[in-house]
Amino acid sequence: MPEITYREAIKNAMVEEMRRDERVFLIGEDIGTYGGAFGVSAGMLEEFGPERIVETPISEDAIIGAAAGAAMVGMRPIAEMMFMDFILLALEPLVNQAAKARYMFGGKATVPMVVRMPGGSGTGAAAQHSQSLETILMHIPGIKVVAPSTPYDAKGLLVSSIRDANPICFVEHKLLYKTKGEVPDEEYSIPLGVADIKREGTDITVVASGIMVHKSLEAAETLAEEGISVEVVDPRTLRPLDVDTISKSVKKTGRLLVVHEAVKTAGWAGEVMASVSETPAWDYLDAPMRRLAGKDVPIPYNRELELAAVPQVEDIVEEIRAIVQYRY
Amino acid sequence: MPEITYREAIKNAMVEEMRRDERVFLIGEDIGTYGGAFGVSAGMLEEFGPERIVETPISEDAIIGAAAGAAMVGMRPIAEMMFMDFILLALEPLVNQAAKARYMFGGKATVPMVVRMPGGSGTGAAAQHSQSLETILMHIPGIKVVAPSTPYDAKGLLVSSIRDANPICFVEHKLLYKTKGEVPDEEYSIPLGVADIKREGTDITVVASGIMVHKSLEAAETLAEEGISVEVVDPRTLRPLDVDTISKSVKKTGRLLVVHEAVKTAGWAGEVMASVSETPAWDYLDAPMRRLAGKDVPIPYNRELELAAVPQVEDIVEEIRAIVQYRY
Amino acid sequence: MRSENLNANYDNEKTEDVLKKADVLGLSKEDLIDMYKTMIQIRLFEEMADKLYALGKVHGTMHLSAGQEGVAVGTGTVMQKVDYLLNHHRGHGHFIASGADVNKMMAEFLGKETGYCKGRGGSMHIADVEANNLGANGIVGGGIHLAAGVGLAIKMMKEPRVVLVIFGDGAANQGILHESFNMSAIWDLPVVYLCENNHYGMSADVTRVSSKVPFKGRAEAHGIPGYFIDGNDVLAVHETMKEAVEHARSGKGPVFVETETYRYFGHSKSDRNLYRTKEEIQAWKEKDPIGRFETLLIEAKVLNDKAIKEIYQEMSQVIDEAVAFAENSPEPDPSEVTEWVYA
Amino acid sequence: MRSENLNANYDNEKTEDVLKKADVLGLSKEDLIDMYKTMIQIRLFEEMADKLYALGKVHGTMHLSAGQEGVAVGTGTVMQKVDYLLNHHRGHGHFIASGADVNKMMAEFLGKETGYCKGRGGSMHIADVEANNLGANGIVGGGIHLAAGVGLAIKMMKEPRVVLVIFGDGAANQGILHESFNMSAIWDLPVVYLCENNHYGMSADVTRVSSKVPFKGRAEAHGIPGYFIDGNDVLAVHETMKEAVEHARSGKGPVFVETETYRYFGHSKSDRNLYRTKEEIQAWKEKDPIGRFETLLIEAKVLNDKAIKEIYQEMSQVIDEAVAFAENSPEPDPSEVTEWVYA
Ligand SMILES: Cc1ncc(C[n+]2csc(CCOP(=O)(O)OP(=O)(O)O)c2C)c(N)n1
Ligand SMILES: Cc1ncc(C[n+]2csc(CCOP(=O)(O)OP(=O)(O)O)c2C)c(N)n1
Ligand SMILES: [Mg+2]
Ligand SMILES: [Mg+2]
Repeated sequence: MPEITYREAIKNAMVEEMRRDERVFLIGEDIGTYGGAFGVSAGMLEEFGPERIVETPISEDAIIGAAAGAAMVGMRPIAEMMFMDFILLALEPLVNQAAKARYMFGGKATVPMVVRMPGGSGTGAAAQHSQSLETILMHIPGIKVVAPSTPYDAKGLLVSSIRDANPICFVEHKLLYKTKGEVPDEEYSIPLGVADIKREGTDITVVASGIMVHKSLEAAETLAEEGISVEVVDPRTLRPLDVDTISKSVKKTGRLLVVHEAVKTAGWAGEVMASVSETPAWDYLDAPMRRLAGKDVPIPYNRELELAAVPQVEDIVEEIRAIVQYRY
Repeated sequence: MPEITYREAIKNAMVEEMRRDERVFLIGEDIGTYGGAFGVSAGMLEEFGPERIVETPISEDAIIGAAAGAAMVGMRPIAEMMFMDFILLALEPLVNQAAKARYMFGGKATVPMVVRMPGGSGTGAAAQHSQSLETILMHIPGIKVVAPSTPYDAKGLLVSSIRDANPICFVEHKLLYKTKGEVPDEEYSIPLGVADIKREGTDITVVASGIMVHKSLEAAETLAEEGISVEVVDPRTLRPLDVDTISKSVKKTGRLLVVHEAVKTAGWAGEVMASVSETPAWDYLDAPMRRLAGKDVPIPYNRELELAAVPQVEDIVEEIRAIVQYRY
Repeated sequence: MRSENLNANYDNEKTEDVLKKADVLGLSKEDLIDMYKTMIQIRLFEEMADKLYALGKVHGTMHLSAGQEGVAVGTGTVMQKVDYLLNHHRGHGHFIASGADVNKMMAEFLGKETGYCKGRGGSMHIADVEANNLGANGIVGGGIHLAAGVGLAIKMMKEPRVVLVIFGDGAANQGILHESFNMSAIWDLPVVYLCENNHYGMSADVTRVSSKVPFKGRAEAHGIPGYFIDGNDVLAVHETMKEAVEHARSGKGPVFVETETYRYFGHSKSDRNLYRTKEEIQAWKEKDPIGRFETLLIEAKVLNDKAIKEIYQEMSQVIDEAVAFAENSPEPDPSEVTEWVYA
Repeated sequence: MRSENLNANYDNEKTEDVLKKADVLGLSKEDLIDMYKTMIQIRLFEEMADKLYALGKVHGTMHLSAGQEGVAVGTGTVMQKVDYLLNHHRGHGHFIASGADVNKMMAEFLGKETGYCKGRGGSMHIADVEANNLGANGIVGGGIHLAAGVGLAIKMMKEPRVVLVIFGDGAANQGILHESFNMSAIWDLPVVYLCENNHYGMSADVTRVSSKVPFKGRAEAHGIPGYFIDGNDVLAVHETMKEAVEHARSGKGPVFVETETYRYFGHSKSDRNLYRTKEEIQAWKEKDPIGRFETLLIEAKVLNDKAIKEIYQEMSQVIDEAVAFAENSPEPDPSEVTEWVYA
């Protein structure tokens, strides 16, 4: 299989779906000639023209509202928020309108739209351009939240998201854009709501998403040398969450660590832990369920502070060691 | 002590603080002659005049932005969102500006503001006027979240909130406005971050907030007849959360149920459970920690559906019974 | 700086004018009678809604449009079935004028399974997506961004449709109006913005909370043609909306119509009417859109007392039947509370 | 519908005019030289920032204002210490023109503990609240609502201050502008809105994404006086801002000033300049605000080549010292990462 970047995988999914279905279009800021702030849509204007690569004014509220309106009457917009932080300007149409229309109208509306949003820290963009806000989106009934960690997953999940009939928040991590991985040339899709075991292990289950999958895999590598066998589960979609796969894993390993970059307080680690409590896996726990998350701070600018604000490989290693050593 | 309503308690806190400190002012929609949608500020225009009861256009984004701007230069605004749902129109200034200014500026700004917001279902106002969005606000470093359940707490906590130097989200439950309770005539305040044990018990700890405190107390009453002794802990402030009081209680009872009206998925029950996992109370658990929360739906209009969408007393009773009966 | 007073030009129409005007507008006598009927239907619907509420049969809030029938009917008679409608919270009149089924409306209002939204939405969220009615909205200004998207979709699909988005004077201060105006202007979208300026938000006098009224200058600042008209003159509304809709339908881009009108009932059920005087309400009742139209039709001999009485009877029956339909309809099944969250 | 082309009136000022004009404005020769110096300081700061970035010494993004010095200095020389400043992402020039310490700016830019924000903010969040500088902003339009609140606070405190809020042409399409305009207009708040129209958002040509330029019509639609001027004429900016600030300070309410200008560097570091031509950039460099002012000052014999050389040397030294200060400053201590979240 050819290796491509995460960025290319996302672009390819959009290009292929736009060729397949003329209702699909892109809407967002600077997505045309500029190719988007992270270059994801570079070149698409040439193929699809300004009618389908709809470059907007800086008006996030109207971008998401317009996407929702177009979706309600049969189009399939993919909206790009230049940074995930900006979805805070557009939660009214997303949460009050798009997410609720179907239910409020007694099942008589569908709002098939995807909102792509690059999240996370690591680029020195500071507090207003580095947030990981996926937990907020997960808390909204009617919305699905997707967060791929590899090029393969990104493409397969984006294809499913575009074909899905619901509003989808598609969370991309900025630091992943340049990462590479194998992606088949043929068409494929990955169903939403199915977790992927990125590494098998027997001593502890680490649930991690996005960039934290890679950090957890690195940590697992280190720990393997110490004889600790780590299973890394990547939920891939955060809502719906594949509790089944997670709980099976926990049943097997008896230990759970959830790792996310989003700040700790009220972050989605709590959701994973609460969900596991609701399954038979609870009885198999040999140690308290734990979480490792972003510190409860806005992301700072300075490089070292920025690194200190979110979990790093060594933090994961240490946390796992502590959990494995835990004795009642 | 005289009995007054929750509504009066909130109003009295505002009136007294405005008399004490001329930097305090009210800003919001229809808060003058109309007295606010729930009548909380009725009569305040007469005492303080339009300079300090600042009635605004329907512009939530600018209301919160203006409150933040005024706070940054030394005023102490109390902003009213007519319904909690509307904070979704104003998360940009709240989250990107007010919550982060201090940190981004290296500790050199303070943003002392209170945002009052009536949340919750029960009035037949349907999906866009009934949300319980406190979990979203809890997830933002820089913000404190307060959610009183009684007139006494409402007044004491609002006084502290107004005097606090940070952005505070003060969550009021619509159904509580008419409830009555004893409130002293003398000035008092309740520190933020301190939970209150609303009923002592030995078999299970129920953590509940707002309207759910009352439902949990009712459930406890019923269960007492069956010989089940329920301890009801009201965190009063959700951020900072008084984990200490909660974990002590769980250590004592060995069981935990979190009850909230907010929808279940990614709701704050997970935060309570994750926090307890991080304390020694974990070792004392005799049953899985559980949560009872709003169903994962937008709030429906129909009365029966609306009731079915959020936890009711019988649901709490049943859930507690199941937990107490749990055997490993 | 308060705005100047708002005042559309309230003509005393002449008898001859009404038939001539109708003729020019392509409206037959039957059309005029139909318009009158629909206005009565709306008025009676609202009065019944108020009554049902007083009787404790309604759980939840509602926003009644009695007094604003001129805008609803003047507009409804212009719109086509292919056109999309984004309505606002005070939306009963527009739904009826666009041909909605009052049985399903009343059933929704009572939260019944047979309602437009199976009782999930209520008065504030009535919708009928199949019929291009994209819903009332509980968020003030909540249809304004959606409208840009619907307009964009219409343009992409190259269809001769328009989208009509309705909102109040209060909503005109939401920032989203600015964003939507700008978007629909730069892309020449077929969006018809209809502002029902009824002088008040919930309690806020439009001149106290708005920098400048009429609002049409805000549209014009985006190069969007704006109209400000007497909303209590049903024919004037019809005429202007016709022009506006044609403009949008022909690909010339968005258009803004502001109609001056007034609501008789309180804002919603929590309203104690402290912010306006009885005299003011009375003065507006003298400019009642139904009364004015009725007088014209009588003078033009299109209607007489007997015909009017019959119309009232007929419309009362329609409303009574709607109530009966709604009351006899089943409640939703609470076990289905989690359905229809996802498609 | 695209906007018309944007084009402020670029006069070829006459020599005599500059001294006369300065005199009318109450500016001495020394003042003119100071203005020139500050413009050079800004230009050199931006060029140094670019260089440091290229050298890999900066982690993070930045937005350089080279080319827009006329707006910064024309404005900075009008504002008083008591006035509040809400700046935007492209804010270096305005900070320098308002008297900020370039050492602390440079240190912040390099993320050092000695920076204005102790390295927590970076270029996009420089602030100095004690000095009434309420910060640059990473959110496009993120100061516009704050401005209404600062204006309200000033009014409540009954002080003769104003708040200046700066934003770009891109920000002018954010809905919050509409809300803020309306609020400051109805309450007559002392808010001075300064729009730096540099023809582009990130890559979007202002005429493609804006319904109508210049934007002043949007302010006027709220009854707010609007100006549209040549931002590359530092004296014109000074003159207009003086008038505008006086208007706001005297209690007459908000005012809007739009300045046409141009940025030379890319939008930020990810910019490959695909959306504009080299020729266009070159043409604007011929209208350079520094070059034009310099020519005038030379012709008026306020400056000569030698003096100019000395100024460049002096300013270079200031910038070099700032870099040295920043580079020799300590990094923040990662163990303090959780400080200053709460007061
Ligand atoms: C975003 C938002 N803010 C506030 C409200 C509460 N509210 C409902 S209707 C209303 C007044 C609306 O005034 P207007 O737009 O003039 O419509 P009218 O009620 O006069 O028909 C208000 C403040 C709301 N529903 N949504
Ligand atoms: C709310 C928001 N949307 C988008 C961005 C990304 N962004 C940063 S600057 C910029 C362009 C701003 O253009 P303008 O206001 O004209 O300022 P200029 O950069 O030209 O000085 C964009 C799109 C942002 N920071 N915030
Ligand atoms: Mg109104
Ligand atoms: Mg610009």
